[in-house]
Amino acid sequence: MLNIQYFASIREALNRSEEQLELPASVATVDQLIAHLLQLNPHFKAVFNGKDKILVAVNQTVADKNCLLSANDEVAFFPPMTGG
Amino acid sequence: MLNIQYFASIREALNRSEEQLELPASVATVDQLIAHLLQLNPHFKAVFNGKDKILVAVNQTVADKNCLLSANDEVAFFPPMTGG
Amino acid sequence: MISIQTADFSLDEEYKKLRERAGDAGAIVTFTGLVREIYDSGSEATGQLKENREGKISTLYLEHYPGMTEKSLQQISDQAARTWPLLATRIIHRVGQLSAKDQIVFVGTASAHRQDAFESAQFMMDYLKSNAPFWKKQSSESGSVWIESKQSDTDALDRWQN
Amino acid sequence: MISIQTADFSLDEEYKKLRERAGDAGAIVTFTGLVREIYDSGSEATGQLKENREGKISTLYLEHYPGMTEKSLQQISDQAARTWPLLATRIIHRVGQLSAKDQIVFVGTASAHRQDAFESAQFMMDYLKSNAPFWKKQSSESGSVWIESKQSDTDALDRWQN
Repeated sequence: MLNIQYFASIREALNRSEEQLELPASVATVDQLIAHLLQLNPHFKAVFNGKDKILVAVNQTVADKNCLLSANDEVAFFPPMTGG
Repeated sequence: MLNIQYFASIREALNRSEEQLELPASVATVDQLIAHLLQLNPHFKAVFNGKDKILVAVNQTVADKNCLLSANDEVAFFPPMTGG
Repeated sequence: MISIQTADFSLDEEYKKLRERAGDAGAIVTFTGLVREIYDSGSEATGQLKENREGKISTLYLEHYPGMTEKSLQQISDQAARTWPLLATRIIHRVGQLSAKDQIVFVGTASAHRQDAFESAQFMMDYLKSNAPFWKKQSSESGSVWIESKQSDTDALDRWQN
Repeated sequence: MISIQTADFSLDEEYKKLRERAGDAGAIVTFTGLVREIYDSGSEATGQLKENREGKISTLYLEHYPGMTEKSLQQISDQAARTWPLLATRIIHRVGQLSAKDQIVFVGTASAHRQDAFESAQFMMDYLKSNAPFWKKQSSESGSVWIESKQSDTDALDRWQN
């Protein structure tokens, strides 16, 4: 199972902090996962398209949208960091 | 009276920390004061010539050797600073 | 050494521990970040600072990504230790609910020479500001808003990429 | 605010006072300089560091120019306050007899933003190292020697002259 996590403004806008998802056969990359999530839940569209920039981490490392996914990956979506 | 002060390695080499001196008529600048001191006390020669760099302050501000002197100035000689 | 915690920290204790761990250090630099009260919603993004004149106490909520944030801080700390000859480093980042004037972040470095201590502390702070998984949400009487990232923080980080 | 003193100082107290004086600061940077034990006579001039393996405790004697030194520190502090938007600054420099591991110098800055706090603290330290009237004499079993000024400190200072 993919473990998908959402943080900060993304988490609030989607009203969920995580979800489990069987990796669909059609999904090989982060980009394809996003397309799949938008299809599953049309509400995601406003969030993912309205944001200037959404960052992705795969297994707790920032990744780009062509990153390949494996069945049990942890994928996280969040806005640019504002720590310090 | 000129008040002349010596610090750190200069003070130790000359074995004095300060002295008073009537500003001689022949002395208009720091350079001329140094020449005058060397004449007064030949021992100064080894100190002033042996040092790579001696700094001068006139009235507690670092000055160059062409700085003009007045009768009651405070003149100080010291090596490069090593604070901090 | 890194910590992510809701509890406050003591500069005094952290300094003593750095001094103890560092052995023959000549220079110890500390950076403490505090929650400011003068900016309001979105001000960090636009650079427009508006004084909160009515004296409303705003709060800051800090979210992190458990697991990834710890790794990220350890990486920053390791990278600093590889880049500069450091005798000790320390990072503390608070999370959860904070109020104006609270301490939020601590970075400490100890080195033989001041330049290394200064640069590594600055590097770690620049990194924390835009590459560590923390998100700030500011609340005031006018509502709550997630603070947006600043271009200046990305620029600050760019200095170190060469 | 500046002090030249033989007494030790407390980072904790200085930090608390900076935080108090600074009002709505977002960033407080402190630098503490400590007496190291690993260099011996003349080592600063040549860059050759020799470990004091026999464990002899070396001492440091700090001389200053009463009057001029105070003015010089005030000028450094004023110049930093003109160059960066600072909310508070603090300089303490000890004089007299010090031992290995003793605190010797403190610089603290408070500002709205971290960059200003870091840069101004670094500027003041660079200035203190080569433009403030202090002279250090190092003593060990092999004798006493005045520490010579380092080219690297002059170079560090040159950064700010533009």
